[in-house]
Parts: sequence; C-alpha cells; structure tokens
Amino acid sequence: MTAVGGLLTAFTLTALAVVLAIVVPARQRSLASGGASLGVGVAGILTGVAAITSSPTAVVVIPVALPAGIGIDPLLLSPTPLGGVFCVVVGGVGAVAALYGMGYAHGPAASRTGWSAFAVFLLGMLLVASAGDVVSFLLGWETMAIASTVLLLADHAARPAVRSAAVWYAVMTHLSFLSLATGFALLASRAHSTTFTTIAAAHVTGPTGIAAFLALLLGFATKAGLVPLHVWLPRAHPEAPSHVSAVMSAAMVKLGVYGIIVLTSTWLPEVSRWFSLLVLALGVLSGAYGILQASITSDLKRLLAYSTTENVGLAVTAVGVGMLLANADQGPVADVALVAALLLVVSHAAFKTVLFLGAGTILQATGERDLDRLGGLIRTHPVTTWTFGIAAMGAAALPVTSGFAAEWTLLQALVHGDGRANTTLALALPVTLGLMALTIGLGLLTFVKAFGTAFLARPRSEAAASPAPEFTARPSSAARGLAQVIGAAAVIGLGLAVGPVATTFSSVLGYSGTVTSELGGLRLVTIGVLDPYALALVGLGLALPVALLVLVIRRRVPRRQTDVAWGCGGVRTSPRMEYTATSYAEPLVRVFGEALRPTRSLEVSHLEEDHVLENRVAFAQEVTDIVEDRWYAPAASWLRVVGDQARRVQNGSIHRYLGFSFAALVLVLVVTLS
Amino acid sequence: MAAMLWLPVLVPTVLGALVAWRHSDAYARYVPLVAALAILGIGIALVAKGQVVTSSVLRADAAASYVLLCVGAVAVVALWGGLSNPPLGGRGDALICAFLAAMSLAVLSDNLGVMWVAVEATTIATAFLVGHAGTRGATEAAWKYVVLGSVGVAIAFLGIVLVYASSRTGGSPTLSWVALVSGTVPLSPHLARVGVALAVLGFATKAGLAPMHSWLPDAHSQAPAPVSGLMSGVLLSVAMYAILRIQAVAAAHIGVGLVHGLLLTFGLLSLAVAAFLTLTQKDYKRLLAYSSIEHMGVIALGVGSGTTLGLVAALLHMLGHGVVKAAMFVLAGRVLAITGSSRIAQVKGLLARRPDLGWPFVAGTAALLGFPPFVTFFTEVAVLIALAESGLWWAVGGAAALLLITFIGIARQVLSMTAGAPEPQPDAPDHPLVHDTPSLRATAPAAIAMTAGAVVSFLSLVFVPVLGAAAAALGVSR
Amino acid sequence: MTATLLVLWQMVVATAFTPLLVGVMRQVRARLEGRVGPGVLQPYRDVRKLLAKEPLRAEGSSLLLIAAPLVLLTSSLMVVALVPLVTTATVPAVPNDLFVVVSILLIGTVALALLGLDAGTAFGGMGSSRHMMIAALVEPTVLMSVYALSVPVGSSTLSKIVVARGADVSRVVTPAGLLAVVALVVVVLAETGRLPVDNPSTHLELTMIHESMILESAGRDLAWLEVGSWLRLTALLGLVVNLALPWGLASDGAPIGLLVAVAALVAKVLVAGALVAAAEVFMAKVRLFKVPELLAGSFVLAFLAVTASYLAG
Amino acid sequence: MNASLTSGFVTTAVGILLLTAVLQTWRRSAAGSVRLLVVQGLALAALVAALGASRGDVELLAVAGIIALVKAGVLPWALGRTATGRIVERDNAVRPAVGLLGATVLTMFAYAVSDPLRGGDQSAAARAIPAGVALVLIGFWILLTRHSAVGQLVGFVVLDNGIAMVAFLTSDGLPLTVELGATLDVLLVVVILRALTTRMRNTHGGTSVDDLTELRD
Repeated sequence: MTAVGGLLTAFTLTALAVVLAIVVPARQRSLASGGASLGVGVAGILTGVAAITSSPTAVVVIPVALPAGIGIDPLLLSPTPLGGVFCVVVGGVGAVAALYGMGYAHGPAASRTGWSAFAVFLLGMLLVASAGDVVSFLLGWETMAIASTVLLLADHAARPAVRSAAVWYAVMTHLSFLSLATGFALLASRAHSTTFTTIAAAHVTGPTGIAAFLALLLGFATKAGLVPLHVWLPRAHPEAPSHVSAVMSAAMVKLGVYGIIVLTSTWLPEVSRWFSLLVLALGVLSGAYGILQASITSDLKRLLAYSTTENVGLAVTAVGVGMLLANADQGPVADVALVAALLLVVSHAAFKTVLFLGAGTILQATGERDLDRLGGLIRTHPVTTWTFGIAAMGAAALPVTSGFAAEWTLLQALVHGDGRANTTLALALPVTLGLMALTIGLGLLTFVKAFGTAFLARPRSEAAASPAPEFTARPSSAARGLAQVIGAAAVIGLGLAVGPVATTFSSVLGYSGTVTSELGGLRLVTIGVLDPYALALVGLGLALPVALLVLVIRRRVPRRQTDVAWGCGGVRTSPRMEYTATSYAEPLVRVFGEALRPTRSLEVSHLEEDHVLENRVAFAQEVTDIVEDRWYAPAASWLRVVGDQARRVQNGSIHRYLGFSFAALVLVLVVTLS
Repeated sequence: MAAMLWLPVLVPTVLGALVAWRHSDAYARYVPLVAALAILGIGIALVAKGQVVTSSVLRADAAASYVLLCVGAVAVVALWGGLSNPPLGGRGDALICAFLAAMSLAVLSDNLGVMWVAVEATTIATAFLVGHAGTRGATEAAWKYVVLGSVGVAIAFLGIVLVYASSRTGGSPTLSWVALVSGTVPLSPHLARVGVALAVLGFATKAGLAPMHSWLPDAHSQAPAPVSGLMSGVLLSVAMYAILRIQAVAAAHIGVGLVHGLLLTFGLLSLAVAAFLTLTQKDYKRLLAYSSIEHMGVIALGVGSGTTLGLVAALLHMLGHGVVKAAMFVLAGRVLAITGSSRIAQVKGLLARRPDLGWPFVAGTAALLGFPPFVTFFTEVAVLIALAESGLWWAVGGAAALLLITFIGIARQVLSMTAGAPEPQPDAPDHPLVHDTPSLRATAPAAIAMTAGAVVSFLSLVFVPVLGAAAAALGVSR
Repeated sequence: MTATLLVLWQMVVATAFTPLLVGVMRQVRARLEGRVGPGVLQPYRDVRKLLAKEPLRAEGSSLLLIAAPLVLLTSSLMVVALVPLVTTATVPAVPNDLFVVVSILLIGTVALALLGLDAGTAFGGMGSSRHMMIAALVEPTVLMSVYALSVPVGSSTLSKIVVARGADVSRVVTPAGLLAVVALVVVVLAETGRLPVDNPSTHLELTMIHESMILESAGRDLAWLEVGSWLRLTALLGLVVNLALPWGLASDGAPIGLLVAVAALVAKVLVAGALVAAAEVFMAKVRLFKVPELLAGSFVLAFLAVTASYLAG
Repeated sequence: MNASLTSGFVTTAVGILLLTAVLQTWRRSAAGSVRLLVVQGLALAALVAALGASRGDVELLAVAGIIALVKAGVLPWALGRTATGRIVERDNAVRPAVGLLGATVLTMFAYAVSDPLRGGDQSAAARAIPAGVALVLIGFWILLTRHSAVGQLVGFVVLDNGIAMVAFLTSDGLPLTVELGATLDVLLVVVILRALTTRMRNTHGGTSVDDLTELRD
C-alpha cells in the first residue's frame, strides 16, 4: 500500500462519506458516514506509514484549471517521511474521533453537513501533511479551515456564543492563510518554482527570505495557537461538538507545528538561524501562559483548549531548543530536541483526544461543561473515569505514559546542552528549563483539579447527580466506549514503546545513531536511557509485597464502616461545601495575580437607617485572557470605528463621486502628458 | 461559421423586440433566458472550435469566445435564478435582451469604436432596469449610474479617439484591433500614450474600479436581483475585457508599464475601498456590491502584475466570480422578498429558518471569500504568486492585508444573518409579490451555479488549453 | 545482579530505619520544648496500632480511599529504592535519573491530592489545592538545583553526581554546589511538609496542608499514608545529606562497605533530622501566600547555582 | 476653400465653442443654458463643415449636417419642455465667480498640458486641439458645480461636444459608423436623463440633485 494508494483511498472514502451523509436517513447516518470517515482516518494512517517506511516516487497530481509551468508548478501530493508522521497523527486521531462520533454525534452535529464536513476536514488535514507544493498545501489548509468552520457552526442555533467563536476562528484562520500565501509567494518568487523540493534546494536568503520566514512563521504560529495568536483556540474548541474539538485540538493544531518544523529545517534553514530565540520564546511563553490560564478556568473544554496551547508551546520550545543547539553546533543533542518535539506532538495527540472525548461523554451525560457543577461521575461512568484518568496522567506527564516519555526526552536535551560554550545557551537553557518545569508543575495541578472535581466526591448539581447512563442499549454507545479505550491504550502504549517510536522519528528527521531503542526502552546516545518496561516492572515488584501485606491484614480487620465525613463536629457536609474547580485554583489566582489581572468587584450595600451595618455583600471575581483584553478587544473596536469612519466617504452626494472621477482624469492627464 | 458570429447579437435583439411587442402573454418571462442560453451555446461552440472566426466587424479569437462563454454562463444563472423573483414585465425583459445583445457585441467586436458604442449601449439598456423599482432610491441610483457611467465611458471615447488619431501617422488610420495589434500600423507614441491611458481610465469606471466606483453600490443594490446579478457578474468583466484589449494594443506599441501602473493602483484602491466599507456595512445587497468591487480589484491586480499567470488567473476569476455573484444576488433578492428589508440587522437565523436559502448563501459567501473548492481560491493564490513573481512585494503585502479586512467584514455580517436561533420573525411583508416557499425549482439555479463554481477549478482538461489560448490571443509580453 | 540486591538491601534498611528517624525528630523536638516526649520507638507503636484499628470510609468517597494510600506507599518505596542512600549502584535498566525520581515522587503527591478531594470535605479540598500549588512551585527549583549539580558531571543521574562529588572534594565546596544544596534544603522542607511551609503536628483546620488530606483516612489506610510520607522524608533528607557529604556510600557488594554505608547513612540522616527538628522549634509557620516568595527565593538560588556552574566552569 | 479662409472659420468656431462653454458656467437659469447649448451645437457643426470644406471631403460635410440637426434641433427639443416649462429652476449652485474661475483655470491647464497632442502640426485645426480638451474639462466642471438635473445634463452635453471637437481636430473624424453610433448614444443618454428628471420630479418633488443623497453607507 504505497502513499499514493493511501491518498487515493482517502479521496474515495471521503467522497463516499459525503454521499452517505447526504443520502442515508438520520438514524443510520452517524453509523454510515462515521464509518466512512473512520475509513478515511485509517487510509491516512496507511498513507503515513507508507510515507515513513519508503520514500515515494509516485505522486498524486491534482488537476487544476490554471495552466502549469507559467509560475505555478503542477499540484502534487508526495508525503515526505516527516509528512508521513503527521499523516499518521491525523489519521489516528481522525479514526478514533470518527468511531466516537458514531455513538456521540446528535442533533446538528449529526446532520448532513455535520458528517460531510467531518470527512472533508480529515481529508483537508491529510492534504496539508502530504502536500508536495505550495498551492496544494494552501488548498489543504483552506479545505481544513472551511470544513472546521462549518463543523464549529454545528450548534449555532443552540448558543449565541458559537457564532462569535466561529467568526473569531474564521478570521484568525484566514489571517494564517493569507500570511502563509504571502510567505509562500515571496519564497516561490525567489526560488522560481512552487514545488517544495526546488524551494528547499534554492536556499533562499536575503530580505525576501526573512520576510517570507516571518510571514510563514506568523501563519503557522496562528494555526498552532501560540500565545499572542492563540485567542481563537479557547473560544472555538469548547463550542465545537466534542469529537470535532478532539480532532481540532489533537490533529489540526499539530499541522502548525509541522509547518514550523519544516520551515526551520528544510525550507529556510539559513534564515531561521537568526530567529531561533524568537521561536524558543514563542514556545516557552505559550507553554507557561497556556497552562496558567488552563489551571484557573473552570470550564472543562476551555481548560483542555488552553492545555493544547501549552502542549503546542512545549513542542515549539523543543524545536527552538533544537535550533539553538544546532546553531551552537551541538549536533547530537539538537537531534534529541527535535525528536522530543515529535514525541510531544504524538503524545499530545493521543491524550488530548481521549480527554476531549471524555469531556464529550460528560457533556452528553450531564449537559454540563462547568467543573463547578460536576462531581461523583466515578460511580456512574467507570470507563470514562478510567480513560480520562489515564489521559490526565499522560497530560500531567506522570511515568509510563506518553507525556512522560516525551517530556523526559526534552528535559534530557535541555540538561545536556553544553552552555559553557556560548553565553546565549548559558542563559537560554536554564530559563527554558525553569519555565518548562513551572509549566509541568501547573499541568499537574490542572489535571488533578480536572479529574478530581469532575469524577470524585459527591455531585455538585442535580444534573451531575442523575447523569444519563454511560452505555445504553444501542450499539453506538459501545463505539463511544471503544474509542475512549483505544485512545487510553495509545497513551499507555506510546509511553511503553517510546524506544521504537523515537527511533522512527529520528530516522524520519534524518538523524542516525543519536537515538536507539533497547528492548522497548530509549537510549539517547551521549545522555542516558529510559526504559519504561523496567520502571513498570520495578513498580509492580514493589507493589506486590504491599498488596500481600494488605490482604493479610484485611483478614484480621475485615469490617469497613461507612460514616459521615468530618464536618467540625456537626453533620453539615452537603455537596455544596465541597471544593470546586474555582476554589481549587484560588491560590494560583492570588500567586500569579499580576500575570492574570483578575477583575474583582465588591459591592457592600448598607441598611438605610444605619450606615455601619451591612445589608448585603456581593463579591465577584473574573479572570479573563489579558492578551485578548489588551490587544484583540481594542483592535476589534478600532476596526469598528474605522468601518464607521470609512462609510462616511460614500455620503451619497453625486458631486463628491464626480469629484473622484475628475481627480482621476486630471491625474492621468498630468502623468501621461507631462 | 462566420454568420454564427452575428447570432449572439441578433438573437437577443430580435427576441427583445418580440417581447417588447407582445409582452402580455405568459411565457414572455422566459425569453431573456432563451437569449442567454443562445449566447452560452454559441460561446461553447466557439471555444470548442478553437479557431479565430471573423465576419466584417465581428471577430472571435480565443479570448473573445472565452469571455462570451462567461457572459452566457452568468446570464443563464442570473436569469434562470431570476424566474423565482418578481417578474420585470415586458419592457424589463426587452431591455435585458438589449443588454445581452450589447454585451455580446462589445465582446465580439474587432473595431474599438464599435466596442465602445456597445459598452455605452449597455449603460443605456440598464439605465431603466436599475430604476425599474420606481422608488426614490431606484431613481437616485439610476441617475447616478447613468451620469457617472456615461461620463466615465465618454472619457474612454476620448481615449479611443486619440488612439485613432495616433494611427493616422501610418497613412491609413484604423480602429481595428487586429491591425493595431499586428504592428503594421505605426502609432505616434504621445497620442497613443494619452489615448491608452484615458481609455483604461474610462473602462475602469465601467469595471467599477476605485476611485470611480461610487455608482456601483447604489446601482447594484437598487436594481432588481437578476439585473444586478448580470451587471455585477459579467458587465464589470466585459469592461475589464475592454481594458485587456486596450492593453494588448499598448503592449504592441508603447509598452504596458503605464497600463499596469494604473491597474495596480486601481486594484489596490478597490481592495481598500471594499475592505473598509464592508466592515460595518448595514445593507447586504450593498455588501455584495462592494464584494464585486473587491473581486474586480483582484482581477485588476492579476492583469497589472504583468505575468501570464496573472492574466490567466484574472480571466478564470471573471468566470468563477461572475457565476457565484449572480447566484448570490438572486438569493439576496429572494431573502429580500421574505424579510421585506435589505438591512442586515433585520435578517436573523436564515440557516435555521430557511435552510434552502441559508446554505447556498453561506456557500456563495465562502466562494466570495476565496475558500476551496471554489475557483476564486485558486485564482487569488495565483494572483498573489504572480504579483510576487514580478517583484511587487508591497502589492502582495497590501493585497493580503486588505483581503483579510474584507474577510472580517463579510464573514461577520453574513454570519450575523445566517447563524443563530431564528426569533419569531414576522414572515414576509403583508403583500409579497411572489409568495416564496422553499422549492427545488427555485433553489436549483443557485445550487448549480455554486457547483459549477467549484467544479470549474478542477476541469484542467477543458480550461488549461482555453485559458492558454486566451492569454496568447491577448498577447501578454512576458 | 548484585546491583539489584544492593538496591533491595538499601530499601529494607531505609524502611526499617524511617520510623526511628521520625521518632528521633519528635523526641528532639519534645526535649527542646521541655516535654518528656513519647520515646524514640513511638512511630513503630503507632504503625502497629493503626494496622490493628478499624478502617473508616467517608460517605460518597470512592475506591480511591483504598487505592491512594497504596499508590503513595509504592511510589515512596520506589523513591527510596532509587535514590542513592546506602549504595550508588542502580538497577541496570532504571538509572536513578533526576526526572524519573521526581516524577515518581509526583505520583505520590497526585495520589495524596486526589485522596484529599475524594472525601468531599472542604478541608480535604483546601489541603489538596495548597499541596498541589506548592508541588507546582517547587518543581522548577528541584529541577534547577539538580541541573546545577549535573552540569560539572555531565549527566543528570543522581548516583553519578554523588560519586563524582565524592571523588572530587573541591566540587563539593564550589559556590554552585553550596547554592544548589541550600536550594534543595528549602525544597525538602516544602515537599515533606515541615515548618516553615506546613506544620506536621498541627490539626488546626485552616493551617494544615498535609494533615487535612489524610483527615478522612483511618486504620490501615492511615498507616500506609504515614509510612509513605515518612519514607519520602527519609529519601529526600538522605539525598540532600548525601549530596552535601557524598562520602561513605557503598558502590559494590563488599559486606564491610555495606555496613559502613548503613552506619554512615543512619548517622548522617539522624543528625540532619535532629537539626531540622531543632530548627523547627525556633521557626513559626510562614503565611500560605508568603510560601511562593520563599520558593521563588530558592529558585533564584538554584538559578544562580546554574549560571555559576556554567560561567565559573 | 483656401487655407486662410478655413483657418479663419475654424478659429472663430473654436472661439464660439469656448465662449459658450465658459458662459454655461456663469448663466444659471435652465432656459439660458439650453439656448447656449444650441449655439454651441451650431458652432461645432460649422467647425466640422469648415474642416470638411477645406479637405473637400463630402462625408465630413454630411456628418456636419447630422451634428447640426442633432445638437441644435433634437437636443433642445428634448430639453425644451423642462427648461422653458412651467418652473424656471434656479440653480442653487455655487457662486458664479467660483464657476468662472474654475473654467479659466481649467482652460489654462488644458493648454499647458496638451502640447504633445498636436504632434508638431501647426495647422489651425491642430492649434485648436487644446481648446477641445479645455471644453471637455469645462464640461466636467459644469457637472461638478451645477446642482440641478438640467445643469448636469448641460454639463454632459458640453463634455461630449468637447470630445467630438477633439475627434474632428485630431483626425478627419472617426469612421462614419462609429461617429453615428457615438452621436446616437449621446442622444439616447440625454433622452434617458430627461426621462429620469421627470421621474425625479415625481419621486423627489424637485430636480435638485442635492435631494439625491439617501443612498449612502
């Protein structure tokens, strides 16, 4: 099954999915079209695997009405090994989400447009990952954009917030498209071709190269959701149906990282040497800011969206560290950093999918997204609890999960970069390590909060108290559970099989020898070894005697009484007294006060007859995204003002319009006749 | 075969006369559509034939037959869609037929003078169509349309006169495009320069390029839906086609630096006008009109970039944009019919209330915003690459920024109309001319137009040779 | 194979010795406060009592009440096994890499925090939230200080660092080394819930952090939690002590070496424990929102250690 | 017709044309403007006739006849009813001084700019080309300054006369078909504008162009 075969199957299955979505009646539509989308995902995986294992000679040419050769080369799809990795990521996430969607999609998400857009969305991402030239890359990019915008608009009738989120998303995505188009146009003009291989061979430098680099970086950073340009992410992902936001968070955002990796390593390597600190700063800032916002929000899907910004930030940090070390020509360690970037990408894809699918099940069961109103779901939703728990461990980078292996590799690269050689490294590496450690710590807190308040203790609202059952009679709910289990298995699997996965990535990136695998474990050549199997064995080895000890003691003291929890002596422990997500994050809001700028309002209303006695005290605190308040809100209002001013130009007087024409005539006469 | 050339001009005129005479009977409404189908048929035949066909004044080379095809296609979409709008009456249908005849003559004429007369005739034919509604707004729009349009085209006439005068130095002055382009007729450089510049300036007014664009929003928003669809879709492109003819003459004699300079400035100005005036636009028909200005700006930039790629992209953009814009105006007409007001604020939850109108409207907007699979995506990317190719990096940056602002404006307005829950909206005004109920027959034209807009971008077998020949015919140097 | 046996030996010794360390610390503190004190072996008696007592379950809490203590205990046992206390030898495939050790510690912290949340009381939630905040703020300092120590050695494996520091005395007294050790001391105090960050012996609801999480546990659950926490105290204290005075650790299976290593460990850790206990008598608990400043200070120390080790070479 | 006589005729005709155009910017009443238009039409016809006579080109003479018929006959008839009709429309235009000043400035600009158009030919016709350009600019200026519908119409006709003048001066007039087409188009535009004026009176109750400002953003 060559890459070309995979891509062609993907095309045909997408067409089939669209046809099924339109033709099949509503009841079976999710199963039929979802199955076809699942097929597209699997085709993506096969394409990726084929691209990784063998360098494809054959290409898929997309017929386009514009004649080739006069400035635009023929559109061809020939995934590079690196593209293949992202095809696998997209395919895998797409397949799992489609499987989940078959049981989950309801209402507008399961409409004709919902399912056809989902299949086209997967195809668009595959196109981007396997594009061989500028126009097909942009074609994939925009197909992905339009399909995801349509999917985002699924619940537009239900909630007004969906529309504003869709507008923000569409505008930011178009900003990314236009900056990419500009960057690529400049690049193609210097390389005199739009095919990536020729562009890479042209080694473009000079001012056009720098302008192209910055435009392309802006485009990819916007899609990746790096900090100054992340504003659309926490708005769009919560509003989309859960299986769609899973694909958006786990796969679509990664294509921004793919762009940054390809941009810095193959398209403009010389120019990007100057900007390695910029890329590093973008990554570190996104990591820290993303997880800080995630740790204090109480909306589950918004928390997961911000954690996507954090994980993408970590991946871009890894790329930045790789570039920095390569500049200081510490080759092997730089290779490790880039391998870490790919590991971070793949691991985040795995656990973020499961987290969003879990959030989807919670939303469907209780209709609640706000963690402050959830709780006690461990009793009614065992499968979701286990899968969400494993994925949360992955997100918090605890041992034997994919997150741990990825972050371990990046930390090794950071620690083993020799800073004695030049001062920039001596300062940049420790600062990066410090901020990254803080990010990991806050990530821990965020996911303990998310898992703890959502699943443990007693339900904090009626909706959470009587959730819909996890598995109904219909087979589709089994599909949902199966998707979550597969995702969780992937998180653990990637954690355990980190050796073979890392060696594939190092071969994909073209490094040899720096990363080798030993019976599943990972040996970084000059650094050290991580063997998750051995770690797990040691852990089990110690757990067994403890378990035996417990069994022995249990026989002697069997009874376990259930009693009321401690309530300072009284029986006053109602679920409302439990700690909620907001209160859990209260210490952080205080500690990081100046970074978050919480808005607090305190109204004290006194009694009429006596100004001392207070009648009522109302306290409200709200933490908003300061990047949005400081930059985007003024920009939006500025645009509105400019719009109103500009419309005054067309004030209806025919004399003004004739004046325009007259001025143009006079100007032309002066220009041509003088 | 040569006689066939006269059909696109004669058939509409004869049918127009017939309708004007017996406008009472029932199927008078279908006559303009028949004329449009005739033009489309002949356009396809000419394009398929691939050779240059001439007969006395008319000449159809590759470019002319392609543009005729565009005229036919857009006319069919607009008029077939227009059937579901309130009827225009005998006089209106006759005028539309005259309009189609004038456009065909303008496209096919080899003589620049005759081309000018035909373009002026389009203004005359559409004057009363714009003012058809008879309301205060329609009269005002018609007045401005005629005055500004005629003044602009008069300047173009001055340009053509000077070009004719410049050809006198070679003994036998001529206005025949073939002679002028073949280089056998030497042109005195000064006169030719002024003539070409003024002609481009004049036709730019008819093409709706800024700063001579002010008539377009009023005319296209007040005219009945099929008429504004026709004007926005293809009349602007015919004017741009005239500019391409003039540019070919300039390329043969005095070089295209001046023409491209003008087109680039007009193009960027049009993008700027469209960008800033759609940001907080209150009326959705005017929004579509400004989007036409934006797309003509993109076409001007494509031609102004001076590369073959730019020209090919511009030609393809004419077809892609024309077909979609005509369908959009037809839809806007029907939305106006059911909501009674053309204010954006009055239209809420179109997707939920009338999905048969909402989804084509959203699809059309996606096409206008340059999303794949519509052809506007490929052409806009090609124009950006063409501009970068000829080193105009500032134009690339400027165009990208302005396209973004236009996107913000249009996306926000259209989503405010289509998305969201449908409040209990008082249904159509108490006396709807045509009670608009969702019917396949009414939705078919827009749906077919959108699919055509998408399919065209992938028909490489058909369009690559046609566009290549058209670009060669227009004789772009690089 | 010997390495595994050494590690097992180290774990057994440490587990046996831990209650003694806690007993000594409490006894020193009692004596300094003028109290007789329950005697050095009291912790052993406490554990035996708890194992016999009847476990309770809070209404509405889940299986976590049983699982979390076991996870904490297992992770503490692993940390004790990995950290170079008695021997610098490690299990072949599992080097005691800094990040691996820290993550295993974090598993224990997460288990404890989830236990606090599971009970569904305000105290558990409050303790868990504060505990996680401190763990999050401590993380940078831990990584940074050991990073400072690993720069001269070129590897982040703790045994290699201890061996390298032991071999070359000058490296112990370099400014980078000293700064890093001081930062690590603050970290240990914060991580194990000692004064000035958290008062181990208090039961005042608003001030306790560690105690409030295990409020709902009783019987054998409480026993596992207590032993788990004590083991973490031994492991971290032993690590700091071995980094500060990296001598006396057995690197191979020689029996005499082992005995000397055990003696050295017991001596060093008991002295350090006593010092900590003595210091606690004279310190008051720092207000919760002053703790971040304390940790920020230690982070700056660690950062200076890193730059010092880089620039001073 | 010998050279001196034709150049005499041409210069006088051009003089009249320029004079009538400038006067248009000054006279405000609609009736006065129409009368000036008639004079201008006849002067243009005379100019073409003179050129035709000097070159002995019968076709040109025929064209002159047509121009006389259209410009002096049909046009005023079309405009007549509104101008001399019931209401004499005072044009609330900009002060006459500004109109005159503008016209003079534009004439000077035209003369300064259009040297290259002459192309070194020193004949009377060639020397008159700048006047043609001036007429075009003044026509535009009238459009800019007059605020009544008829005023705008007058401006448009003056503009067209200017273009026709440039056409005949720079070459012996365009091929007959194009010439006829152009004149017919101009005539039709005037008829349409006239119809729109009457409709404007019904809808806007007056033919002042300043009422036409409802369609704005």
